[in-house]
Amino acid sequence: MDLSFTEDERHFREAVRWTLVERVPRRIRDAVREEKPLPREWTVEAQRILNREGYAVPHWPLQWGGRDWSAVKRAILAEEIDRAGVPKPLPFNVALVGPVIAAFGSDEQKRRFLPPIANLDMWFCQGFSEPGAGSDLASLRMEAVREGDHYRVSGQKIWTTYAHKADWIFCLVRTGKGGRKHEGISFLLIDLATPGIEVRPIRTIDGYHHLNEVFFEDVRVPAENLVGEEGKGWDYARYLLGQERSSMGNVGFSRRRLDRAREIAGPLLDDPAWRRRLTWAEIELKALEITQMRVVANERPPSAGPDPKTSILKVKGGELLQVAAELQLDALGPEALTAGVPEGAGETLFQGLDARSAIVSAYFSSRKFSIFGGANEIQRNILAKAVLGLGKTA
Amino acid sequence: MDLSFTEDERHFREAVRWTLVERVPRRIRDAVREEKPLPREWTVEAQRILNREGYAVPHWPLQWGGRDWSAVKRAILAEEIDRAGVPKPLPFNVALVGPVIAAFGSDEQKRRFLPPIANLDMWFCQGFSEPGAGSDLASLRMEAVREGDHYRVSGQKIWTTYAHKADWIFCLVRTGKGGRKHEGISFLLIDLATPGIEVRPIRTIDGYHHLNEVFFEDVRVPAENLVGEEGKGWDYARYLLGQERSSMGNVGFSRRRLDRAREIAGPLLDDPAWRRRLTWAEIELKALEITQMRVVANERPPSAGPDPKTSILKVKGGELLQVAAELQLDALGPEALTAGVPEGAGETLFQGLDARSAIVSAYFSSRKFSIFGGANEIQRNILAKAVLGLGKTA
Amino acid sequence: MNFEPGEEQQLLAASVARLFEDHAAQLPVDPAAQWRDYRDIGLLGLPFAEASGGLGGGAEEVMLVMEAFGRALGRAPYPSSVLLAGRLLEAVGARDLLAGLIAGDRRPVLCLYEPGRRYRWDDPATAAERADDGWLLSGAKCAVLDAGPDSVLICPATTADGLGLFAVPPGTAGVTVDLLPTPDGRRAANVRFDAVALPADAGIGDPATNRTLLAAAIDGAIAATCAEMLGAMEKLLEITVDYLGTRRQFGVAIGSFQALQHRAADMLMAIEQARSMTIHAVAMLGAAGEERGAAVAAAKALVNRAARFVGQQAIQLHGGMGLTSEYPAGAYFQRLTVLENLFGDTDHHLDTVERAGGLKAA
Amino acid sequence: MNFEPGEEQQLLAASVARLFEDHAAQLPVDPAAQWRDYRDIGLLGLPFAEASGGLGGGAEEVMLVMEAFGRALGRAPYPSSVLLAGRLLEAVGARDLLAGLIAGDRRPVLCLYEPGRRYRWDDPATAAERADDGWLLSGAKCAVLDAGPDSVLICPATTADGLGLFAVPPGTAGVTVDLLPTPDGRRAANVRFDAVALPADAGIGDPATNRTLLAAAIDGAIAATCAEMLGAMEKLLEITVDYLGTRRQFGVAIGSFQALQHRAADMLMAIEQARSMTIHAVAMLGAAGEERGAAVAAAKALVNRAARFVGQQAIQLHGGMGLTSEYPAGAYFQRLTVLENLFGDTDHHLDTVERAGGLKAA
Repeated sequence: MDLSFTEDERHFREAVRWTLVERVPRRIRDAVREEKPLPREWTVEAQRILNREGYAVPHWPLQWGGRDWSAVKRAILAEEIDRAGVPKPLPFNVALVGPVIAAFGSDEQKRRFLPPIANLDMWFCQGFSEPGAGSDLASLRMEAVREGDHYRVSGQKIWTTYAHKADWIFCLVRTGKGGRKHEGISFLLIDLATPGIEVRPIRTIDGYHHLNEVFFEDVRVPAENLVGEEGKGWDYARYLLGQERSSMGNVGFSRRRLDRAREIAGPLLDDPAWRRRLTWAEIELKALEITQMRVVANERPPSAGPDPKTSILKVKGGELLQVAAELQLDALGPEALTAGVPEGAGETLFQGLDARSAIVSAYFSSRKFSIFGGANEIQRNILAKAVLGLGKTA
Repeated sequence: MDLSFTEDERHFREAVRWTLVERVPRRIRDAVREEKPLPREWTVEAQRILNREGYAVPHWPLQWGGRDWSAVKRAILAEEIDRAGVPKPLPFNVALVGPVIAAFGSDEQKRRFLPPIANLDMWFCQGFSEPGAGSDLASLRMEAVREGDHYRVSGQKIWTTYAHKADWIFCLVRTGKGGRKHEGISFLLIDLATPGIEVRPIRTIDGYHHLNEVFFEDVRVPAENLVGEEGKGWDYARYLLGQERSSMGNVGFSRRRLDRAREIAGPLLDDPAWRRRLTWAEIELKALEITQMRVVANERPPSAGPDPKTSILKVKGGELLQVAAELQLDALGPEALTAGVPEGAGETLFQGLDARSAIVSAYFSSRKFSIFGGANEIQRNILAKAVLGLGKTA
Repeated sequence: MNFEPGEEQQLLAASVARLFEDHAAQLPVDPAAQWRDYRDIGLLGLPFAEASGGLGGGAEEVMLVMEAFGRALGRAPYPSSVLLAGRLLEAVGARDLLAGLIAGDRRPVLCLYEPGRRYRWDDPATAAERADDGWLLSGAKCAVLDAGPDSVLICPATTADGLGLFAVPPGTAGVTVDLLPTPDGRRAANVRFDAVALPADAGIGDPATNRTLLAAAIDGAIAATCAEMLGAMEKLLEITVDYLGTRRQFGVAIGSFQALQHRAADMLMAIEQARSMTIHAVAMLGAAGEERGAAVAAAKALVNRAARFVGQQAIQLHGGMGLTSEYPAGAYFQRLTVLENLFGDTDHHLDTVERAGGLKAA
Repeated sequence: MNFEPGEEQQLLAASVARLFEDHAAQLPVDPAAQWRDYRDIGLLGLPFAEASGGLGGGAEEVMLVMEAFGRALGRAPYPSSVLLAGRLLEAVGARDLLAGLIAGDRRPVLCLYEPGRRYRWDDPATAAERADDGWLLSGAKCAVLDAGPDSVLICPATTADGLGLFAVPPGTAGVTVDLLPTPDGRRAANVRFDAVALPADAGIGDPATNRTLLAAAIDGAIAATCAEMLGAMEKLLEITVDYLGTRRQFGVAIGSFQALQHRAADMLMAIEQARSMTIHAVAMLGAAGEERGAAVAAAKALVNRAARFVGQQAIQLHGGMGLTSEYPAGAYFQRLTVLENLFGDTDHHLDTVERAGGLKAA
C-alpha cells in the first residue's frame, strides 16, 4: 500500500507539465481554457505535438506508438493535458476506434489506420446512436447488406459529434436479422467522402455546432472496411467501452474550470455561500482524483468489458464539470445578461465571442455530461446491478 | 382571488392563539416544545380542553361537535395548536376513526363512540400495517371469521403507535378470501381489553416506546363492532385517507422546531452556513404554509379519496421536520456526545431527560416522517401517476 | 384566503394567453405590431391607477398576465418597460412619460446595474452634476434588458441631493448603447453616458424619496418575474411529461421508469412551492419596506432554486433532444437561466432575507 | 501509488476483523477482558514507534484497523485512548504514561472541549497556576468520550507559559466526572476540575510546543475516525443491500424498484468518494501543519456528509424496520451520527479548509 504518489510519479507529472507548456502554443491553451471553439487545424496541430512527445496513444500496443507506462502515470498524463488547456487527443480516435482496430483489425487495417489515427491525419467520428436508440443502443437499425465485395449501407446516425470535421466514421450497423437484439451487429469503418452520405448540423443551446445527424443512402462501403467478424460488433463495442478510462473522471478539466472560477470570482471569493460551493467542489474533485486513480490502478483485461465502477467516474466527473460551470456562471452576476452567444459564432474562433459568452455557453453545454455517453440514470442502473447486485431477479 | 388572510381569518388566528395559551397549562406546552415524552394523562387533559373550546373536532358533522369553519380556518387552528406546543387532538381518534364512524357507522355506533372519541375518553390506535404489508397495505392477512354474533380474529398488526396507551384499536381485517387483494377487507373496532390480545413494545432508535406489535389470537369481537358493510373496508380506508388534511404539512410543528432552533443556536446564528440552512428552512416553510392552504382550500368530497396533491404536503412537511431536527442537532456541537437517551427514559416525564437528549432523540425519531403514513417513495409514485399521469401504460 | 381567480380575472388570463400564443407563433416577428396588440388589449395601462390613465389592475392581475407571458416565452419588453420602468414613472409622478408609455409611443427602460458592482443599484457610481440650467450625466450602466435605439433610458445617478433619476430620450448626444445578445436570444445593452447634457426637467422624482420608490418598483418587478418563471416552469414540466409519455426506450415509454417518475414528481413539488412563494410575494407587495423586501427576496430565492432544478432536469429527462435548439425545452431552460439572474441570483436574495432578520411568521 | 494492502497488512486486517467480530458477538460484554485481547494482539502498541515501546505501525495500518473497528461497531476505548491520547503522550514524550497504556494498565483520555465553546480547543478557559511546588487546575471540560472512573484525564489548560497539558490520575481530589450516555449507547463524561492540586510533574510536554503536537495528534485521530466511519458506512450499505434483496412488497423484492436502486447507487458513490478522501487524509498525515490540517479537515467534511446521507438513506430504505432498536441498521446510523460530530461537524471542517486557503492541488 502506498497512498501517495511515488517520487517517480511526481517527476513524471512535472516533466509532462513542463513539456506541455513548452511545446503546445499558448494561443491554443488559452482558447481551450476560455472554452472557445477551436478551429479544426488547431486541434490537429495539438494532437500532432502530443503524438510526437509520445503523449497521444500511450495505452496502445508498443508497436503502434504505445508506451509502457502504468495506469497511474497515464492518468497523470491525461489530467495534466486537460489541466494545461491542451486539447486532449481526440477520444474517438485514440480511445475508441484505435484500440478496437489494434485488437480486432486485420494487419492491413492496422497499418492503414493506426498511424494516421494516432497523428490525427485521419479524424474519426462515432456512429453508434440512432434516433430511437440512445441509451438503448442495441435496438439500432442502420442496415448494411453484403453485396459481393462491398456493403450497401442505409440508415441514420444521430448526435454525431464533429461529424462535420471528420474524415471517417466508425459505425455499428445491422448485418443480420432475427435473434436477440445484440446479435447481427457489425463494426464498420466508413469514409465520409463516399457518395450517399449527408451530414446535417444539429444546433445546440450553447450556440455552437458540435453535433450532427448523418444520413446514409445506399452507401457502398468496401467489405475490407469491416473490422473483425460480421455479427461480432456488439462484442467490439463492449471492448471499446472497456478501453482507456484514465480520463473518464475529467479530473484535469474540472480542475481547470475551478481554477478559472477562482480567477474570475473577484470579490465573490469572500461571499461565504459562493465560496462554500467552491470549497465543496474542490473537495469532491480531490476525492474524485483519487477515486479515478483507484479505478485505473485496478487494471482489468479489456475483454472483461468496462469496470462498472467507471460509472462513478462518469457520474461524479460530469456533476463536477456542471458545478464548476455553475460557479463560473454565477460569478458573472448581472453581466451574464449580455453574454449570449451571437448568431454564427464558432465558425471562426474569435468572432464576437468574449470570455463571458463562453462561460454562459459552457453552462448550457455542460448539461450534456449527464446525458451523453450513457446518461447518469443508466450509470446508476449499472452501479446498482453490476456492483451492488440489486434487482437481478426482478 | 384574495391571496392574503382576510381580516376575519386574522382575528380567528389571534383568538385561537390567545385561547390556547390561556387554557392549556404551561407545563404541557413546555414539555411538547422540548419534545419530551408526554404522560398519557397530560395528552388526555389537553384534548379535553380543546374539545371544550370546540377545537378538537371542528371538521366533524355539526351534530357531533363539528364547527362550521372554512378549511382555511381549520388549517389555521391546526397550525396554531402545533405551534403553541399544545398536543394535537389525537389523529387516530379525530382524523381517522371518528370520521369513518360518522360517515359509515350505525346510529348506535355514532352515539356510543363519537363523543368519547372527541373527548379522548376512549383512546384509539390504528391497526392497518402488518409484517409484510407496509406500504403494500392491501396484502394484509389478519383474519376475522364470522361466528354467529361475533368475529373470531387472529393475526398480527405492527408499527402500532401508542397501542400501549390505547383503549381500542380500529383494524382492517380480512373477512373474505379470493378475488382481488382489495376485496374481502372489513373495518372492525376492537376493545384492547378483550382476551387474546397482546401488545408488545417495539423499541426505537430514539430511545422511547411509541410503537408496538399487537397480536390477536382467537379474539372474540362482537359483530356490532363492524363498521359499515362487510367487505367494504378498503373503501372506508380510502375515505379515511381522504379525511382532514388541514395539518398534513405539519406547518405549526415545523415552525415550533425552527423557532426553537433559533433559541438554542446562540452564536451559531452568526455562522453563515448554519444560518443559511435555517433561512432556507424558513423560506420552505413559508411556501409550505401556503401550499397547505391551497390544498385545503381546494375542498373535495371525502368520497373522492385523498387529493393526490396532499402527497406534496406529506413529503415537504416531513422533510422540513427532518431539516429542523438537524439544525437543532448541529446546534448542540460536541455536547451532543453526552446527550444520549438514558435507558428507561420516557416512562415518567422528566426522568433523566435533559433538553439536549430530547433534541438528539428527535433527530433520530424524525426519520419516521419520510417512512410512516406512506413512505416518500410511495408519495412520489402517487404524484407521478395521479397528478402528472405518468406511467399509466407501463 | 381564496386562490381562485374571479370571473374577470379568468377572462383576462384567457385573453392574454391567446394573444401571447399568437405572438409566439408569429414568423417573422413584428415587434411594433405586437406592441400595438399589447396596447389595444389594454396591457400597457393595466397596472397603473385610473388616476394615472391606467386600468387599475392589481398585483394579482399582473401575476396572471406574467404567468401567461412565461408560458408563451413572451419576448415583448413588457416586464422591463411597463412593469418596472412604468411603475417607477408612476410612483415618481412622471406623468408625461407614463402617458407616452400607456399610449404606446414611448418605451422607457431602467438602467439599474453598473459593471463590476453585481446587483447593487442604490449607490451608483454614475453621477449627475448641475451645469448651467441643466445636468451633466456621466457613467456606465450594464445589463439593461430590452434597451434599444428607441428606448427612453431611465438612469439612476448620484447627485448632490441624493439618488437622482434621469430620463434620457433616444438619440441624446453622448449616449452609447451597446446592444448584445442575451443568453435566451433577446437583446440587452451596456450603456455609456459621456458627460451627457440634459435639460433641467430630465431629472424626475425627488432625490429624497427616489430610493424608496425605486426599491418598491423593483420589488414589484421581482414578483412579476417570479410569476413569469412560474409560468415557464409549468409549461416546461408539461412539455417534459409529454415527452416522457411519448418517447420509448427498451420497449416502453420512458415515463414508466420509476427514477424518471420521481424526478418529475420532484419537479412538480418544486413548482408548487414556487407558486406558493410567488403568491406570498404578490400578497406582500403592499407591506412596508423591509417586510415586503424580505418576502419578495425569499420568493425570488426559492423560485430561482426551483428554476435551476426544473430547467436542468427537464433537459436531463429529454436526453440529447433537450440540448437541441429546435426542441422547445432548451429555450425554456435558457429563459429560466436568464430570469434566475434577473434582479439578483439566489445568494443575493438570501442575503437580503437575512439582513432583514429572516421571514416573519404569520 | 498502490492501493492494495501488502501481505502483512492483509494479515493484520483479517486478524483484527476476527477479533472485533468476536467482541461484537460477546454477551454480556466484559470490557476488561476485551482490552486484554487488544493488548495481546498488539493493538495497544501498534501505532507507536519501536523506540517508544510500540510496534511501529503506520497510518495505513491504523486505517485498516479502524475500518474493521467501524464495520464491527467496536465499543472499546481504542480510538480515544490509543489513537488520540496515546499518540499525544508519545509526541510530548510522556514515556511512563505511554508505557502504562501499551501495557494495558493505564487508560488515558483527552479532555478536549469546553461547554459553550463548540469545537475550539486551542485556547482553553481551563487554567493551571503554579502553587507551592505543584499546580492548581480549575475549569470544566465536556464531551470526553470513554472517560470513566479509571481514566487518566489528559487536560489541556492555559498556563502563564502557554498551553499546558496535565495528566490527572483517577481518584484525584477535586475532580468530578459526570458520566452520561452517548447517542450510540456508549459513555462520555463532563468533567469539572475544582482547584485540583497536582504535583509538578503532572504537567507534561512543553507549553511552547504542546499546541502544535496536540493539533497533529488530533489530525491523526480525525483520519482514524474517517476510517472508522468508512468501515461503518460500508457495512451499513451491505446490510441495506441485503435487506433490499430480501424484503418483498407488491410481489417483488423491493431492490427491483429503480428509485431504490438509484438511492443505493448514490450511497455507493458517496462511500467511494469518502474512501478516497480518507486515503488522502492518511497520505497527508506526514505533511506540514496547515497543509495537513486542510487535507484532514476536507476529508472529515466529505466523510461527514457521506455519513449523514448514507445513515439516513439506510434507515429510509429499511422502512419502519430501520427505526427499531433490534435491527442493526439503527445502531450504525447512531454510531455514524456520533462520529460525524466527533472532532467537529461538517461546517467546522469546511471553515478550517477555507481558512487554510483551500485544498492544494497536486
